[in-house]
Parts: sequence; C-alpha cells; structure tokens
Amino acid sequence: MGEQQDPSADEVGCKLISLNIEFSGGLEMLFSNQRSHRIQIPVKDSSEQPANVGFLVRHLCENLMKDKRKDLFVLEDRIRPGILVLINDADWELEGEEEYLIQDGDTILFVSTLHGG
Amino acid sequence: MGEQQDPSADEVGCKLISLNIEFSGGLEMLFSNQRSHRIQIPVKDSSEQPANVGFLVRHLCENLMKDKRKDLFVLEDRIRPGILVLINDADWELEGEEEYLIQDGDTILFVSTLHGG
Amino acid sequence: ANKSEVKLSLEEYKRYGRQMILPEIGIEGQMSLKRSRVLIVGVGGLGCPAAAYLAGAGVGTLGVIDHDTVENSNLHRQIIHSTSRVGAPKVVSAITYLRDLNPHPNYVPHVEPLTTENALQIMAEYDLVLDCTDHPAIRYLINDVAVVMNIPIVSASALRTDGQLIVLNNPPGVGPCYRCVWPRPPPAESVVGCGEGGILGPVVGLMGIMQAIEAIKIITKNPARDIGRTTMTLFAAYGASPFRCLKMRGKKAGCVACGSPERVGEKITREGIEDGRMDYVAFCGGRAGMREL
Amino acid sequence: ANKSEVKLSLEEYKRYGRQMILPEIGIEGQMSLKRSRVLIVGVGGLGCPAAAYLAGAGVGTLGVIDHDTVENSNLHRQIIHSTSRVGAPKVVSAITYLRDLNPHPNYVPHVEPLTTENALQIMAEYDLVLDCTDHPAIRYLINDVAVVMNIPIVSASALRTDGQLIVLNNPPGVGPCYRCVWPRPPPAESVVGCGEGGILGPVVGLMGIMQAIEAIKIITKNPARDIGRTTMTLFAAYGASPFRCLKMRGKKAGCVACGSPERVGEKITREGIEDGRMDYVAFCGGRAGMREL
Ligand SMILES: [Zn+2]
Ligand SMILES: [Zn+2]
Repeated sequence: MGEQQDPSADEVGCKLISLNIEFSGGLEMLFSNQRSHRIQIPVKDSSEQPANVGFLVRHLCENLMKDKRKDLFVLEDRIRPGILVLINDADWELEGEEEYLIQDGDTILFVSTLHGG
Repeated sequence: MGEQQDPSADEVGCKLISLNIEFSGGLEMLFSNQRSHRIQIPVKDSSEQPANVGFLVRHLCENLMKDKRKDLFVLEDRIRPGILVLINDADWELEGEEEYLIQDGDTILFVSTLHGG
Repeated sequence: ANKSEVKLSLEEYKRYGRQMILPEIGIEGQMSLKRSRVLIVGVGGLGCPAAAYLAGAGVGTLGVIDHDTVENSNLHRQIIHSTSRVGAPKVVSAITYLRDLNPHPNYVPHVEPLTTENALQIMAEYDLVLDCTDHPAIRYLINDVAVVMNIPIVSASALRTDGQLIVLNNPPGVGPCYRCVWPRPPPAESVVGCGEGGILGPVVGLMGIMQAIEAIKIITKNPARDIGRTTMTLFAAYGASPFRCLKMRGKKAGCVACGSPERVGEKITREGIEDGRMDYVAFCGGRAGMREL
Repeated sequence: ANKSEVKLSLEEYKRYGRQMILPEIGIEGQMSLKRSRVLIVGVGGLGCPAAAYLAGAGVGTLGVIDHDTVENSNLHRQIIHSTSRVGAPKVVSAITYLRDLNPHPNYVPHVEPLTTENALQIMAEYDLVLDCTDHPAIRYLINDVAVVMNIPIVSASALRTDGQLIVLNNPPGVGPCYRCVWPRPPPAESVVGCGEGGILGPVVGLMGIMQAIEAIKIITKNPARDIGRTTMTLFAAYGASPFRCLKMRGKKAGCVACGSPERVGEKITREGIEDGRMDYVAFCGGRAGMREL
C-alpha cells in the first residue's frame, strides 16, 4: 500500500485522492464486515471546498456503508459519541477534527469504543 | 522521525545517510542500553562501494558498540547466529541480507532471539 | 504515595527474585509494589488475569470489588474462578485462588456493586484503580471518583475478538481522564456487552494482563522518568496487523471532571457524586434513578 | 485432522456459549476444539496461561509435559500453580487446577523431560504443539519432531521485559520451521535463561496467552482461508512502541528439517532422531551425550 505520488482522475476529469479507511471495535460489521478498505474520493466536495474529514464521513455514509443503521455511525451528520477517529494513528483532535484536509495516502481509522470486560 | 529528503554532508564533503538503528531482545544492553538510535553513515564504504548492511554491521561494531564483548553481536565479521536482522520490519533474507543497499531513512532492527519461558 | 517502611522476608526475596533482578524493578520497585494499594473493579474476564499477575508480583494490598456470582459460562475466560466455586460470589472465589497463589498480600473483599454511595469511601483506600468493568455508566463513575481522589486508572475493555487499553489520569491531574477522551456517552443502543456480542477468552485475558503490566509500570516507576503522551492500544486477534498503538489527545482544559468547565456548575465534585446528583445510569441512556450499575 | 464425531452436552453449550456465538468460532469451531489434541511442552511462565485458556476454551485433549516441580520462585509468573502445591510435579499441579477450571477435556500428564527417546512417541498423539520451553536444544528437538509428524508449532519465548512469538510449520510442510529461521544455534554463552536474566511475570504471561490465541485460530480455522506470510510478533513492555509485527522469511528449500538439503545425509529423519544420532545438547554447545535437555 505505497503512497501514490499523483492523485488520479476519473472519467469526467474530476481529481481523486486515494486513502485507506479502517474500522475497528465492531464498526467493520456496518461496512461489509471488512476491516480495511482502499477507496478514492474527489479532491473537492460539491461546493468546491477541499475534501476534509467531515466530507469523508458523509461520503462513507452514502457510498461505503451498506448497513441501514446509519445512526450507529453518525448522529446529526456527525460521528456518533463513542467512536474515535484516528488520522494516521493520531487522535483527530490533534489534527483539527472534521476540518482536517485529507491528504493522498492518508489512513483514517474509525474505532468504536468497547465496554465489555 | 520523518524521512529526510536529501542526504546531508559532513565537514569534509563526504555524503551521509541517516537511518534508525534499533535493538531488541537484550541486544540493547550492548549498545548503551538504548533501544533506538538515530545515526548517520557514509554513503560509500572505504572502497567506494555503496553502503550495504554488511558495511553497516562493521560500522556499528566499531562506532556504536561500547561493550567489549563484540562476539555477542558478530562472529567472524558477520552477525552471530541467533540474531535476526529486519530491514523496515522485514526479514533481511527477503531483502538480500548483507548485500542490501542502505537507503536514507531506513530502519534496521537487530533482534536477539529469546529462549526463556 | 505512601512512603511507609516495608520489609521483605526471606520467603519474599525468594518468591520475587526473578523480577527483583530486573533493573526496571529492583529492591526499590519490589518495596513500592508491597506499599501499593490497588483496587480491581470487576473480577471477570479482565479482572481475573490482572488480579492473578498483580498478586503474583507482590502488590501489598489488593482490593477486589464485584457483586456477581460465578457461573459456568464465565469459566472459558474467567480463569481464577472454578467449576467447584460456581454459585459463590466472584470476590470470594477470586480471593480463594489469589491467597493460594500468594499468601503475602492483604486481600480486601468488596462483595457489592460500586455505586455513587460507596465509591468515594471505597476508592479512598487505594492508590491505583483497574477498570475491569463492562458498562459505560460504571466506567464514568470510576473515572469521576478517581479524578476526585487523584489516582490513575488503568482501563481496558474487550468484545468479540478485539480489545482496547488506555491509562487515564496519569499522572493524576496531568494525563487525560475518561471524559477528556469520551465527553459524551455512546447511545445506549450502540453498547454491546460480552453476553450479547460474545468474547474469545484469551482476547480479554490478554487485555487484563496488559492492565497488570501497566499497573506494575506505574507503581514501580522511577519518578524522574517523564511520562509521554497518552496512547491507546488496540488489539484485533483476527486483524492483519493485530496490535496498534494510537496517539491520543491530552487533558482537556474544559473537562467537567478533571478541568475547569466554562460553566462552573458543570464541574463534577465529590459532593455532586455523594449526594446522588450524578445519575450515571441516566447519563448513559438507562432508566433514571436506577442505582445498580 | 481427525474428523471423528463429537457431541456437545447441554453443560458444554452453556459453558462455551460466549465464544460459540462468535462467527469466527461457531458450533463448527467448538467441535473442532473438542476434537483437537494439543500438547503443551513446559508448564512454566508461558505454559501456565496457555494451558488455562486452552482448557477454558474446550480443547478436547490437552497433554502437558514437564519434569520439574513447583517452587515458590515460580509463582510470580506461573499462575496455575500454587503455594500449597510447592514441591509437587508441575504437571500434577497444573492438571489439578485445569480440571477444576474445566472438567470436560481429557488431560494427559507426562511427568518427564521431552527427549530424543520419547519425543516421537509422545508427539504422535497430538495435532498441535505449543513450545513453552526455555532452552534452544529442546526447541530444536520439538521442531524436528513436529516436522516429521506434520504438526504446526506455536512457539513463544520471553526474557526480562521482552517477548517473542512465531507460528512455525503452519500449515505443515508449507510454512517455515524453526531451522528455516534459525539454521544455526546461538553460541552457548549468548543464551540467557529467566533464572539468570530475570522475567516480569505478566510479560511471559502475555506471550503464553498469545500462544493460546494462535492455537485457537489454527484449530478453528476455516480451511478455505489462506494463510499469509509468517510473521513474528515482538513485545517490549518498556519499548516506545511495545508491539511489533515482523515479516519473516518463508520455508527454505534446503532446510535440513523440512526441506531437501543438498547433501542428502544431512536431512533430519525420524530414524536419526530415534537412534540418538541427533545430539541436541551438543548441537547447542552443551556437553555431548547429555540426554537431559
Ligand atoms: Zn478530563
Ligand atoms: Zn525448515
């Protein structure tokens, strides 16, 4: 999974960035039971703003999430309480949360907090 | 510990490469009790050949190893049996062993095999 | 911490010899272990191995709190209980095992649930708490009391084939607390327990052992050694790369438990916990007024 | 593997319910566990937790081999023994504990050292071996016999505050064996045991639990699932990043144990082990002719 040097483009000429999306703590069950996904998203959102984590979350909800129970992942358009978001293994709080601008080759990990013992 | 883009040069104009040297399984005791070292070595060895792992091992023995018991690290100029060498977390057998040419930013890990239980 | 005089008997020197020769422990560390008072909340899948290894290591006072009794469905993972003790209180079963492993520690049984009524009084007797529980409500309670009491928390959890570990409020007042990381509780419907989701025995065992390791590191730490940023360890038994070490946020200035919230009235206090103003069950989406966690 | 009919009683359904609801285990996996025959070589710091969690999980036949007796200096890390059983053979002490944890498995005691004389006969009765020993000589012996017998090895080791884990000969004849990775033994003077170097109890405990996890994964594996490249897991309790997953070499074509060495006479065979031609102690730099490992 080497970092791509240049963002590729899709058919209509819209620039794409590649990233690794990972799920842990049971969230993978909402995403086809797959812990790791290699996806591409547009460089810019529909209002021509550079893609940030907030946009990524909406994108995942609409495109990658097959499960109907959206509220196990998002509540009121934001990541639900109890889910940690890690950007390249660092807490997204350290990176600016939703505002962080996605870089080509980033790994974004979503962890559902466990409570069993 | 980001990868350096350009090898730096020392005073006499000799090119250097930076790498991370790590020790585990007790080998760190032979190297000032430090598990992780950030070092620089010349790009070429004394016979103008590009620096490979064989050269690195001799370099570590002469420069980084303060302990006198060299034979706990090398035997007949080669890594002693029972020590695994990992190049960027992959067994050096997969990379060409002594012949592997060191790249700037590489992490080389030396692991002494444990036998206790 | 308590710097009272402790002595080691000849039997103890022999018993702990293999760990006392480690430079990380030494005689000093062994004395620190003997002086330490550790509370294990919940003696289930996490608490069993954590208690076994801390007792083995020679922690001086080991408190165990749990209101539950041993069932045969516990035994695939709760390895300090036994078939012959099915039906006994878990705390009694655990101490039976622990005392035979190592007679030296002072074992303190608490056969009751940890509640807002007793938590302050119980936790006042300890220097370190291991959160080995299985519900968010009690995790918030342990956190708030530990912050009030100035003691670190070694927190772990497990479900199915995954586990998570984080050390909180360490050092007290410096590291983030549970509320710094999780200010809002998860929606009740998203919380899955081991009964419902299942659990692989050695997975929760691994997390409990990791709690014992972290506890020993905290108790025996060279005070001069600085403590880096808080990390969270993830384990996934079936993951491509089973272990991950995550760099976590620091303490939040406005945290209602360990910080100074903008609205002063939101600050969680000893009094607020004691007089029942804090309804942890309701906070986590359960029925208000239910005291049982 | 042995596909004999096994049935689960109602008590077993209840006992294993929390792991049977996992998709990775299920009823099929539980039956595979019950059919499996696992040998644990060495019931010390690694073997204790490995045995506890495999017994808890419902392995059908659990063999335990060790010639040693329980000492009080073992108890900080060998948590299935006890103070009241000091002086008893470790195998007897272990099975006393295991039987009370779970009466269902068939426990097979072997109170003797594993030697070139008995290894082939003993290991012939098992489908999987856990190497929980403490010396290179016996690790080579276990390897050579496991290769001859076509069974996987879950191998771990620990010293001071570090641990290592690797699964070998898995699947048999496909994955690398111990000699593929370590063709030459370490110089005798470089080998440090836990007695000399010391060991932190929960560190070796963690490695033993990881052996139990790997064993369960091997026993319950969906045969269709392909097994990737062999990895080695390193643990360092005091390391900046405590866990590391290393990508290891594959099986060596010329390996004297599992491959076809250029010089045919070097190939290790059942006969060569049985008739004492292989002197493992001398190979590892000990006194030739010493049969005790
Ligand atoms: Zn806080
Ligand atoms: Zn081989």
